[in-house]
Amino acid sequence: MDLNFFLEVLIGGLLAGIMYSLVAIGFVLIYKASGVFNFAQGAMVFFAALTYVSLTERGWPFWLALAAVLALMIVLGFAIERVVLRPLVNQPQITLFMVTIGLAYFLEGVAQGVWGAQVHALEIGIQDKPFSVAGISVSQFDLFASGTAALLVLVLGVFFQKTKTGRALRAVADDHQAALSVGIQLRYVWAVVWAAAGFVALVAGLLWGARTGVQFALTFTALKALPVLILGGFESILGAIVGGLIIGATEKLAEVYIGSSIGLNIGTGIENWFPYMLALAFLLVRPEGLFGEKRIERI
Amino acid sequence: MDQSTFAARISFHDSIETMEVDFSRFAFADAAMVDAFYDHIDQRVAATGRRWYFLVLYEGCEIAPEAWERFAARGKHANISYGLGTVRVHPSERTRETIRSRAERETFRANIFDTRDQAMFALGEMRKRREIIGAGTADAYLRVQDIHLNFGGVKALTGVSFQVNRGEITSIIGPNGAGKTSMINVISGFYRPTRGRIFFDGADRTHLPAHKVARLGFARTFQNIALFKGMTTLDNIMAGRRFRHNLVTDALYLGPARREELRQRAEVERLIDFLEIQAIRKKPVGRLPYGLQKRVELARALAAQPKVLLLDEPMAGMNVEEKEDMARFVLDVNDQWGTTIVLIEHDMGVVMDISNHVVVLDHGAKIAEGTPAEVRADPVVIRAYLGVAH
Amino acid sequence: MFYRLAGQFKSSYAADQQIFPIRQDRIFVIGVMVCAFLVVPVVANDYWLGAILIPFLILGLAALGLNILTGYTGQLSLGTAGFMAVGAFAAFNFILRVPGMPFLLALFLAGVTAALIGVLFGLPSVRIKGFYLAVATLAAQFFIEWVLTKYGWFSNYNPSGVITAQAIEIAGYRFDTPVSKYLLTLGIVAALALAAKNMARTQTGRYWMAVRDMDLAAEVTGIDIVRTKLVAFAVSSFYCGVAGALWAYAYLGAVEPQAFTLDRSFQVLFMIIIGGVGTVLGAFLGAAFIVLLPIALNVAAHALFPGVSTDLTSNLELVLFGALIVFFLAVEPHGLARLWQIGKEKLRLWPFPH
Amino acid sequence: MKTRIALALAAALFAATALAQPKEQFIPMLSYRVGPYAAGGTGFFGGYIDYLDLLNRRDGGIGGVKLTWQECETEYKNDRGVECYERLKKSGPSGATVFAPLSTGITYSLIERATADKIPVISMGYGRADASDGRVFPYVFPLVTNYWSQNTAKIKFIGTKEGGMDKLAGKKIVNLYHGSAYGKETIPILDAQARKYGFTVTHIEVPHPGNEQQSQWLQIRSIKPDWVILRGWGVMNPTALKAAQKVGYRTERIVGVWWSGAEEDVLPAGEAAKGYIAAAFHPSGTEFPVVQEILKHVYAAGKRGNMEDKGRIGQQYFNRGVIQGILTAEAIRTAQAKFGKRSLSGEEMRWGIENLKIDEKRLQELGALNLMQPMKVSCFDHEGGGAVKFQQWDGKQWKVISDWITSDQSIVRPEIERSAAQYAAEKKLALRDCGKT
Repeated sequence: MDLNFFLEVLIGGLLAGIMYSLVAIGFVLIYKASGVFNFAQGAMVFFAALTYVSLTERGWPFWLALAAVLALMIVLGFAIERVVLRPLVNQPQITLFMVTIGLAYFLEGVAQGVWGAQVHALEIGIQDKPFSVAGISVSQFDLFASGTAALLVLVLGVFFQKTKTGRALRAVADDHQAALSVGIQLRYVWAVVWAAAGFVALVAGLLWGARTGVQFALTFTALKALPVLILGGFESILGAIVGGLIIGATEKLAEVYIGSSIGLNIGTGIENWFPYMLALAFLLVRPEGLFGEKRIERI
Repeated sequence: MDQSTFAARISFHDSIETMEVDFSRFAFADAAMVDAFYDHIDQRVAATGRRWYFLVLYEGCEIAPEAWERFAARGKHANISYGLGTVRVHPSERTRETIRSRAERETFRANIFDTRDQAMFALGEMRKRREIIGAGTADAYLRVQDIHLNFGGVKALTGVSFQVNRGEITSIIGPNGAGKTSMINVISGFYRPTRGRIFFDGADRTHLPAHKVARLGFARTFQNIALFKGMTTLDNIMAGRRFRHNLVTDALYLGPARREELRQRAEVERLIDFLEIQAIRKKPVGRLPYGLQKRVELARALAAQPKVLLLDEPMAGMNVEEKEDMARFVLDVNDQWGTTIVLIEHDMGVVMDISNHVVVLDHGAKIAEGTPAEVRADPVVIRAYLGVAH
Repeated sequence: MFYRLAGQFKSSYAADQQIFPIRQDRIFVIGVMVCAFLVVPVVANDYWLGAILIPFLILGLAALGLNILTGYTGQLSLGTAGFMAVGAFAAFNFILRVPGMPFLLALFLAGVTAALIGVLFGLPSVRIKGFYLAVATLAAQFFIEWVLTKYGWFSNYNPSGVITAQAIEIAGYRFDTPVSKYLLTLGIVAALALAAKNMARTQTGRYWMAVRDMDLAAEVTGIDIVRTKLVAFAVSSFYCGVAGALWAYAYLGAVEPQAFTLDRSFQVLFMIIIGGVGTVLGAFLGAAFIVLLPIALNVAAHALFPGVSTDLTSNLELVLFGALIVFFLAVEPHGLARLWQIGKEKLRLWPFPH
Repeated sequence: MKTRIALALAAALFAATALAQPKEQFIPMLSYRVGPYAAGGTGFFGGYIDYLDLLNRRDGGIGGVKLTWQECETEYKNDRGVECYERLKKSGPSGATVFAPLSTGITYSLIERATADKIPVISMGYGRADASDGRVFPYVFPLVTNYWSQNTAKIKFIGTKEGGMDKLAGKKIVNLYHGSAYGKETIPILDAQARKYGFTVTHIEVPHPGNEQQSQWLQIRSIKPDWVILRGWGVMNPTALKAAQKVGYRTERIVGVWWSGAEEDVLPAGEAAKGYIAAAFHPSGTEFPVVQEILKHVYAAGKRGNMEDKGRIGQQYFNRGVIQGILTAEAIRTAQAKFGKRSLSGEEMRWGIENLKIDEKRLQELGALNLMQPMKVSCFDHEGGGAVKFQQWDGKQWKVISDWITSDQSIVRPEIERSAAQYAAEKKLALRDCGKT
């Protein structure tokens, strides 16, 4: 086995995993605060990126477009809380989950209806070119993406720790009832958290869009985030990051090494299910996920 | 010391199945003397070829320290080999303590009385109970031995032992957080104890999963009602019944499946009549008032025709009238079917009224047990309930 | 007025344990069946039979299968389409490789194959619950899709990986017209729906629902949860497998593994959520809603926005579809079956509600 | 409004036995304008409809018969496609003329139905390659070039680039394919050619949807192939080009199929796409007279065509749609010559397609010279063309870099006949005798 090649696969996988984590964080934020498994996160990624790129193509400067999309995502967050979540308080999780799929259709239709079905290039000024470190080539774009992800986690961290709203969010995540009893506006918190997820979607959309182009397929990024979520737990941002790293690295290593070692042709495309199997095997040992809290079943 | 000395101290009262052993003012000087006495007893009993209740008179009996171990071992052996139950009269303070601590460790009842008459009366009660529940021994039906239960670092139960006799109503009481529900959960197989063992009908069943425990003849209700909320009263109770069924015949609903369903339905209807819930048969239980839900839950538990019924606060949250109804049902169940009942209850009045035996837990440990009267008078229990620091 | 229980007394448990204890319900169901078997084939044209009713029935069957698992047993699954694919490809191979294989037997075996695979992928449900389980069933979805695409054997080495359904022949009769295919599908679906209803109202179904409502209580009631869950996985997958085979044989005629993607799983899940979780009727109401709504929207969009570009109308359809789903779930989260039930209760009291 | 919807619903859902309007020819459009493949769908059906619109506006239809059409949204889904087919097949005075669903899956599902209903299906550059054997598939026409023909032309192209087919021996080619039935389809043909010419081919799968290709391209880098054939679909294409850049693989050495060769496939990759080569059975561009005519008659003077975004006129999918329009119209003309200038039935249309002949002279008249290749369809050969051009992306547009390169029918035809015969055997079909028609 060529060690350099192995390391390249490993590092490439870890960095790819960060890209998955970016999407997964959006899921985690919403699930943590409102218990909703938001399948529309992929559609939000698409919606945000398409709106951004369409605005810049119409001549808007970078910062203005960014601010406009951010504002739009915040409005969207509040609108979703008002129109979708509020009537559905206390409904079963599965109903809420299906509602978010309906929401995904809605956002996809709006995005393509308003901006058209055309695909777009998105240049964010960082080329996806390799540079060499000790004989191992690493993509500068991937490093940039990882840096952005780190920054994003940092921003979210500061937001949760330092701001009043952030603390309220954490309180809600810990205990809805208790948070209510100390006077935290649950609805406000939900709206904020959806807006925050919108922000995360924008960041993920820009990075994914720069790599694959801004097109409908951005919605598929949600699928990449799912195994990360099972592994890392639905309620932990740290879990989403670590889960992403593990999934990214193992799926790449599996694709390169396992396929060929079990006698299949190389490049067998096991990447689509391998992460799920991995996560599944992991869950069997630890049903609460990597960072989820073990629940004592009481009765 | 010769055999005639021993023989004089032993008498058999056939009419009340009792062997009276008189240790009063007897001095066991060493282990050999213990052996000699018990060899004699064993011999005598073996000749009868049956089991006996023991009435043991201790007054003034002296046991040399070096003979204690022997005495305990022989006594235990006797109990296991041919005992139906033991009552003890007026042991010395030291003997009393020793018996109590052993009883605690090995989960038998101390049954210590001050006079022979009291002991005889208790013996009568024991016999009566055994008659009610039919043959068998008054040995522990359910025996919980040295149970420890930890959640992570939290100790929910520490070394709890007690026993439940067949056909009796045993109550577990204690302040909030004492570990009562944990105890029930351990018994029903829902929690696996960290340490300790559970015997049922003489067999070790510590490690059985909950559904197998249930199939042994255990049924229970829950503190926070755990009904199948989406189902009707009828379906809830039917689900509690255990009968042979299979997928294919159920799907076809022909012949055997249909007959069996109807037969079971008839059984369930009897329960419905017994608990007076005819009117809510077809109602989804989720929408029933609390008191009725409790009753349906009892019905579901009874549907399995359990040998042991575990009730976790069956009267919690009820008004006086509902409580009386429920207490009546519990007693009726015990009376009509001889079902052994273990019950957690907060209402001391109810506990004292209907229990044969009471076990008191506090902070995960057993602090007392005995008859309702004994427990009520126990200063340790009073302290625990009043929360006085000790 | 007509929906009255007065005067209907049950004198035996047998009468009370009937599949439809209320007389009007019985009459209604019989009426629907007569209509479906006798009137529809005469009245409906090929378009309705071949392009709407057949897919409606088949997806209704799949929804029924998922409802057994998710609605009755409470195990959320996103692998429905995967099990449908197993059914379709199994039926194809049984008929292809076993000479003289009767169609109905092949259909049954396809269901059994799907059931076995379903049990296999249901095993994690022993330890995993809720959304973790849902996401875990995606492993089944993707793995099955991959295997069927990867290994040419399953499609008899068709270069496109597409299986072309053989003609349906039962006892020498060829089912090749929309009417005959409709009747065949209807017969199979009706029989399986009846079986599902029977299972649901006997001890098998009570065990499922007990596990759904309170698995811990079910266990201490003596119900073997593992067994119950696996039985539900098996029955559910059997239904999905048969639905998948019918999808290939009675509807599309040619399918590729990509006909059974995650989108299809979501579609079926929508059917039971919108139709009503844990009811047989709900599966079919939901299927009708989900099958008909996009078509109706498509037809209506052209009429509603005649001057607007088709780009926009197509997207509007999607937007409306999403919005209607959100709206509907917000208004009646318990689904169409609940509405139906409420309607019946109202009718029972009408015109004197007090 | 409500009544209008109700009427429309009723009209669409119940048998559309339209009133006799003798001078109309109805063409159903199974289009898709939402979802992941909407970019292709809007372009293709835009070009298709705009060309038919051009004939109506400029010529008053074909032979005095006005062309009519109706769109039905399939969302690129098989079941929706079948529903649309059933909904539209009886529309128009003489029923639907020809279906062109632009989806392999839908095509498969329509084959038996269309054959039974006697309505032809044109699957231009997709669908069943073996349907080229018209003896087995009388109603299915994979016109112009099928996947297999294209693939042999591609190897020929690579051969010329290497300086002759004999130079291929010992070369290494990677076939990077989409993890779907479509993606796998050329594997056997490539293997056959590898045996024939002595090169080695490694097949690497990219799982759907293909928005992450890290490991595949690292493997490609370690293999160091001389050429990479990109058999992509949708988002897989730009991602592949980006990933190639990331591992430093030269884009001039990547040859895509035509589903990887539209503007939509390279634009998102930006700089990384420069130099990339793709096969095409027609070039992009607005310089062709027929496209100019469309701009003039359909779009000029504030009139509205089917395309929302006029900037996309002349791009790959649009031009492909135009070619679809030309083929449809020419087939109608051919059939009208035989059956008269009236509304044609599907069966008559089938005859028209099967006897379609478009030579250079006719292409000149149509204003489509160099846009498409001359064609001759026959009962025996439902493909009718088989040649491919190659074009290279210069960062802004596609530049044609080869002449028409013909396919290697010595490899393709036997494979088609073998596969078609297997289908016929499975279905117990008798071969049509082409001598008679």
